[in-house]
Amino acid sequence: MKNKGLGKTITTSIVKYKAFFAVLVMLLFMLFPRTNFYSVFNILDMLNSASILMVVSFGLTLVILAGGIDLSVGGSLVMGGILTILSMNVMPMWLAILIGTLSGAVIGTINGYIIVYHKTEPMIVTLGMSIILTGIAQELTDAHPISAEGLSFMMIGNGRIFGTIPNLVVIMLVVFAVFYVILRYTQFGRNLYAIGGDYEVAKYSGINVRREKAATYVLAGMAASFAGVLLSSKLNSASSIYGDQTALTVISGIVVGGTSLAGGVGGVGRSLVGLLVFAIMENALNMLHVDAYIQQVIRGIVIVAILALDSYDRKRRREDV
Amino acid sequence: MNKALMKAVKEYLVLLLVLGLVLITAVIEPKFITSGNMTNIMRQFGPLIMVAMGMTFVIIGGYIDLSVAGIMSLVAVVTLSLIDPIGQVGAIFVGLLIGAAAGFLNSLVITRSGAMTQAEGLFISYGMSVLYGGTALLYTGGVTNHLSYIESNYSLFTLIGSGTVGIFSVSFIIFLFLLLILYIFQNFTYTGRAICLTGGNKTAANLTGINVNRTIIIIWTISGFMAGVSSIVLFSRVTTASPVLGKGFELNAILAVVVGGTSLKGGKGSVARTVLGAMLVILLSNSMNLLGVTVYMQNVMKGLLLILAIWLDNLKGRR
Amino acid sequence: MANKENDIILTMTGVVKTFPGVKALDDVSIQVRRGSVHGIVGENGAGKSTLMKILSGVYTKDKGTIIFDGETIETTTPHQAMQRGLSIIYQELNLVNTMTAGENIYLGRFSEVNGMKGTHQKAREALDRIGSDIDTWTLVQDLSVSRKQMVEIAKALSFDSKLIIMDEPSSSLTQDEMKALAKIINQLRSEGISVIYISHKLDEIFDFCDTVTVMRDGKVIDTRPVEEFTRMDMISMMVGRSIEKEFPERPRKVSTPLMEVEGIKTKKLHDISFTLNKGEILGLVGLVGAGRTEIVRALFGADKIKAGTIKLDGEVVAIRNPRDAMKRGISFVPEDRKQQGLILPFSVENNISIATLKNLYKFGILDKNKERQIAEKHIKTLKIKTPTARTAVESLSGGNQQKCIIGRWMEIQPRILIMDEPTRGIDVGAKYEIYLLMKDIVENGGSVILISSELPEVLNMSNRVLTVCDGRINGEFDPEKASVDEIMAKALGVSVEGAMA
Amino acid sequence: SEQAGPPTVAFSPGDMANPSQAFAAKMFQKYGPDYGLNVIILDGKGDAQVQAQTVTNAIAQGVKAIYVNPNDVNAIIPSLQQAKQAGLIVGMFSSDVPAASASVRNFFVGVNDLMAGETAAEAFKAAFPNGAKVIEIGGQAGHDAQIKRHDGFNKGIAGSNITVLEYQATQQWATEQAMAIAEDMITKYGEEIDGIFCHWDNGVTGVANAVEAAHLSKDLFIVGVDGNMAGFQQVRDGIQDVTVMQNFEAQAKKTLELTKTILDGGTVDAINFVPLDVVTLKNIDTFTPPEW
Ligand SMILES: Nc1ncnc2c1ncn2[C@@H]1O[C@H](COP(=O)(O)OP(=O)(O)OP(=O)(O)O)[C@@H](O)[C@H]1O
Ligand SMILES: Nc1ncnc2c1ncn2[C@@H]1O[C@H](COP(=O)(O)OP(=O)(O)OP(=O)(O)O)[C@@H](O)[C@H]1O
Ligand SMILES: [Mg+2]
Ligand SMILES: [Mg+2]
Repeated sequence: MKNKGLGKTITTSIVKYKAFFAVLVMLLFMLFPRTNFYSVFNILDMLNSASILMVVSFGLTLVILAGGIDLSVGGSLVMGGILTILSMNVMPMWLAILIGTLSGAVIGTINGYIIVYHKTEPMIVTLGMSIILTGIAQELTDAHPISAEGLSFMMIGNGRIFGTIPNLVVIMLVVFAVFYVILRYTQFGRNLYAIGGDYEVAKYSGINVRREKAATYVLAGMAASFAGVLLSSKLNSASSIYGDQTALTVISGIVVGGTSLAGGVGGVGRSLVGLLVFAIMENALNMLHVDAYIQQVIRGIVIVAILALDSYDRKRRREDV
Repeated sequence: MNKALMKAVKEYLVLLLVLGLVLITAVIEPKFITSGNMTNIMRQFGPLIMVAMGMTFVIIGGYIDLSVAGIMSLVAVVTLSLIDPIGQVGAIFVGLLIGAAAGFLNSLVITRSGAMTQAEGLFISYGMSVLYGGTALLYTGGVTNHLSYIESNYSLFTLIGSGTVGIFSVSFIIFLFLLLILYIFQNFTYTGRAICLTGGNKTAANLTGINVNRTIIIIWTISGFMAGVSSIVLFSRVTTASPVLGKGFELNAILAVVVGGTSLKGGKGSVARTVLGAMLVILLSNSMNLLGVTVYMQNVMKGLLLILAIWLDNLKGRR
Repeated sequence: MANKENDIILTMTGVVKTFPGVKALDDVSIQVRRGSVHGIVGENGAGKSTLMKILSGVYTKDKGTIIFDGETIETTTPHQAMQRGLSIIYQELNLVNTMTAGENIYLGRFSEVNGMKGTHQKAREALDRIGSDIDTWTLVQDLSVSRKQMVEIAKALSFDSKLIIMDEPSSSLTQDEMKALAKIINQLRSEGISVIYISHKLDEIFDFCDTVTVMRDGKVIDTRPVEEFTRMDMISMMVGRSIEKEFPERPRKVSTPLMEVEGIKTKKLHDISFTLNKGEILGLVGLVGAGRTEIVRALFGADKIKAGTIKLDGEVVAIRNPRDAMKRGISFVPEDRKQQGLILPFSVENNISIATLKNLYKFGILDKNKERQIAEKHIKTLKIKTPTARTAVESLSGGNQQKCIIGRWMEIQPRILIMDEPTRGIDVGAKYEIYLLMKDIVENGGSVILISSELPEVLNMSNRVLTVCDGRINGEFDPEKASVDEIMAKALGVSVEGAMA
Repeated sequence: SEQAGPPTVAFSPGDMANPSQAFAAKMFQKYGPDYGLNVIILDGKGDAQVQAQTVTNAIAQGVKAIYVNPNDVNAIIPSLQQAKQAGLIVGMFSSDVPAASASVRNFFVGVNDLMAGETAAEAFKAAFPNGAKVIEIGGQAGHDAQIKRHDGFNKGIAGSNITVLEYQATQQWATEQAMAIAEDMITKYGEEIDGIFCHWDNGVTGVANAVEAAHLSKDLFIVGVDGNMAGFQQVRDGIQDVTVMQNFEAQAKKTLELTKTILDGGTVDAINFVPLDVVTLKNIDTFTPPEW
């Protein structure tokens, strides 16, 4: 009976896959100006640069899917890097990396415990946590950047497989696959959709909501601190200020990708595309030599426009039903 | 009664902790309680409380405003640049107008797009903050301006920044005046109640005749306006307007509101409590500075305080 | 049936549960036989849902013992309860809107049924079993309320349960679905599975149940085989006084047209035209999802009107939002009280005063005493069970919450009162009071538009009935003359012959 | 794709929101044409990671040279290594890489912030031959300039009888934060204080306001770093006693000049210090007033 016009179908799918279309439009647009945008080097470089925030986003996506939010991922990222580099002086590198990565798990456990078991507002608890972590990181390093001795650690973040594909891109894809499988094919992953969709219902359906919701914070913390390890390896340095913008940037990307802040809808694939939007945009703006201040204005407009479009889409559907 | 005592402790734990801190500071560092220091506290309090009072309304209405920092820098650079062409009164007027207009623009984006949840509002206002900050940079080309570079008279700014009336600083008087207005507005007027109801349940409020969109517009506009006031008070005080002025104010304002005891769930809260919260935030950093605690540890303390406040809020809610 | 010990599946003795300010359960004892359907009835706030939530592990009891299937249960969680063989359909819909119907049915059992494919296969089987054709891949948010309820039923049945609790499963089922439910319940009984059935619809209680427990004020009043009850004494036990009849005398004060609706179009409605007269109760009949709610939402300004006009007293009025409607004396009791009606964390008095809030300001200052008086008045006349006027409305039972909303609208003395499922989940005593209120309004020259899925209610109260089908008004009936079959056939959109066949 | 016209070079400032770096960027764009170079600006946005990206982005764009004013010297090394390998001329601007990594860049032009700190220390030693008690107010905790100015200052006063009563860094390079710390320190130490070293001239503005409001009986010796408009004005007004000036105009010109030389096949010195100027009321009129 429903007689949707073709035009409407197209609009609807553009709105639904807006991040994907944004990527497409930008890619098409960049065909015209004379830049080196379409060079293997640049495309790989862009992915390489984006991969660290993407790793953060995969963990954070689980938290958001389960109806939470984590503003402390920047802090976990910083701690991961700092602890790895600090430990490397006194123990083998692999152990240091492990410690760095696990630091995020510890942070996530504390977040999860306070948020889930004491039913507190995640936004504020993790905001508080991020402030605390900044303080601890500054204390640990006296607010100085620290760097690792020798080159082996640096190779992880700067090496290339077969001499072409950056290690970081490969690592990011592996992490992506792990999280994709978790969400798609495990009981735990499916439960997260239920928890985010309706917490009470999930609880009444016999899902161990507390444990699983808390687990998302642990995973997010771990992904973030692992990303911190990667970042420190890429920059051969760790510092208390690396995480300042991480949470807001990554969450903007996740939302742009189409994971709902209300929980229950989305996935890591969408987050990947969402972060790609920003990666391409930043790269293209630099390629086009756009003034730094105008870039900031454009960035603001893009964030607002895409988020507003997302809300508008939901409003439209609300009124439809 | 024991139970009543417990409840009171829960209600006022944050306050008690800070009182404890004040006592300890006063003992270790007697200069803490000198009148000079009290004047310091009063001055430092001004810019923060303005933003925090505006933020209170946004939080009661069920949102969080991250755009205040961007608004503050925009207002500061534009106001300063206008003193020469249109005079100080006109500049202040335009500055406040820009603050309110920016808040109004936020609310338009929010109401037009139908962003009804706290998280949606949070991230939209974050984008707006990037936008306002970028505009301020664009406007000045990244240059920091100083009151003394201008040619016309800027006595009003000097008055706001360092003038006193009796023992009170002028900024404190401005604060008292705005507090009175906002307190009455919140507790006794229809719109004040409408804001709470909107924060409690937007759909139901709309279906019972509350003009929800109007309410949303009002709270964001108040917040933008108050950020504008804060910006002018702040740059009068420091006499320079940089395009990054106001950085970090959004966090401290949220801290003040939450520590004061306004619930982040929306619907409940009060500007009077926020005054207490802002006081605590300022006292904390003042006493930490006096005790020689590093900025690193101050961060740790702030974060802990925030978590403690939210945990207590939740205990109160559950009883 | 022999009265042996192992014939009892569930024994609860001396169960007590207190909420702040309310003793929700006071020494409740109930026994449920294996393979029987045990009805529980009682007024709003009697404690029925609370008792069930203790069984299913949502709440913990303060006192008392529970023996389920021979095992004494001290504390339990929803998960443990399910494992023991107890499943429950909660009174409030209990599905994840953002997930598919299939995933909802096997929520939390993804690995038990071998992933996504198994989930949908088994869910299909579960839905087929209750004769429902719902696509397991549809998102629950796209289903109508009645279909959601069917998914819930399928979900409860998909467990290997020994006892299934149904807390008002039928509050918005269509008649066909109702018949399917009846069949399922009979089948469960024959399989030796016990059912606890809670409903305010006494017809269902008499149709389905073997034994019935009547509760009032957190206490068990009596438990008897259903044959030993008459309808009237069940009602009087529930309300604690005797009630003569279920419906008051139909008001007969219909006079000149008050509102004329012409050619209204919205996203879901096509060309809606009708007239509402002064002193009239106008009933809207239709299946859930037919568009009744949309019609009244459009009249109230809650949805955008794309075309058409509304005339009040012969004059065209523009109603663009609820405030416009309220200014013209239109008021609206929505169907979903928690999401659309109440500001849950606010007090009873704040919730009652909202609609007239503007009038409570003298020189811009709120008159709090007056607000309190208004609330107290409605608490008294509507018999709202609440510790105080300052209690948060979220801690009231469903029925009492509904009364708060009604009280709110009574205060504006509406010319047109729109009620969308006003008695859903409301006990008989309270229902009767709501009917009297409706009567009162029309007898004072106002009008009522009534939407209800309970046909007897519409037919007994309305002066005129419109049938709604697929976003259109397709019929008009005089309920005193037309037969139920005729009206239903029209609402279903089939010819009379088709419906009879 | 190779473009006709003048060769393109890129400057990556640490943060265009920082006035000094915005000014340096402006200088590059102003003088680029004089050396036959087309300069593009790639903003580091105050973030070490973003800045590393700007370097690889510059490689992708096929520029001839990249100059970096690093947010974090160590963090920029890996990407500079890539740039060097890709055949770009790499110039460090204002901060140099550690000696061990000297091979990642062709040259360094600038002043060392360590030297700025040391120079500030010298000013105190000169003003207080008999020793003094000072307060140090730092820039944003963790920033390269803050760290180096602090370390340099400490190095400079080591062994002298200048003592630091207390050191407190700010959360951001924000005037009001410097002001708040100054107020609190004056409350705490009052007349004990002989002077204040604040890491940046715009911070000094706040410090000076605090000092003025406190009505101390003696005149405090105030030193800042930058030598910008605010610093000059304050020195002229007698509020600030010394500003340690880094001349961005000269630094930019020198950088462009070195690039030109290399492009023309010449060789250049690896380390090119542009001297820091100590600006006081006495010598202020000998300097060109800064434009930022
Ligand atoms: N979570 C709660 N907190 C406080 N009080 C509650 C809570 N749940 C129920 N109550 C109170 O317990 C009493 C029993 O409520 P319950 O929901 O069990 O009634 P009911 O018999 O199911 O009513 P209805 O027919 O309206 O569904 C009511 O007075 C109600 O206000
Ligand atoms: N049979 C169905 N299959 C799929 N979706 C349906 C079906 N029936 C209804 N829906 C959808 O579910 C939505 C919500 O149903 P809801 O019960 O709110 O409708 P309604 O218009 O309020 O009903 P009424 O006014 O008749 O009570 C409908 O608007 C429709 O989009
Ligand atoms: Mg119930
Ligand atoms: Mg309906």
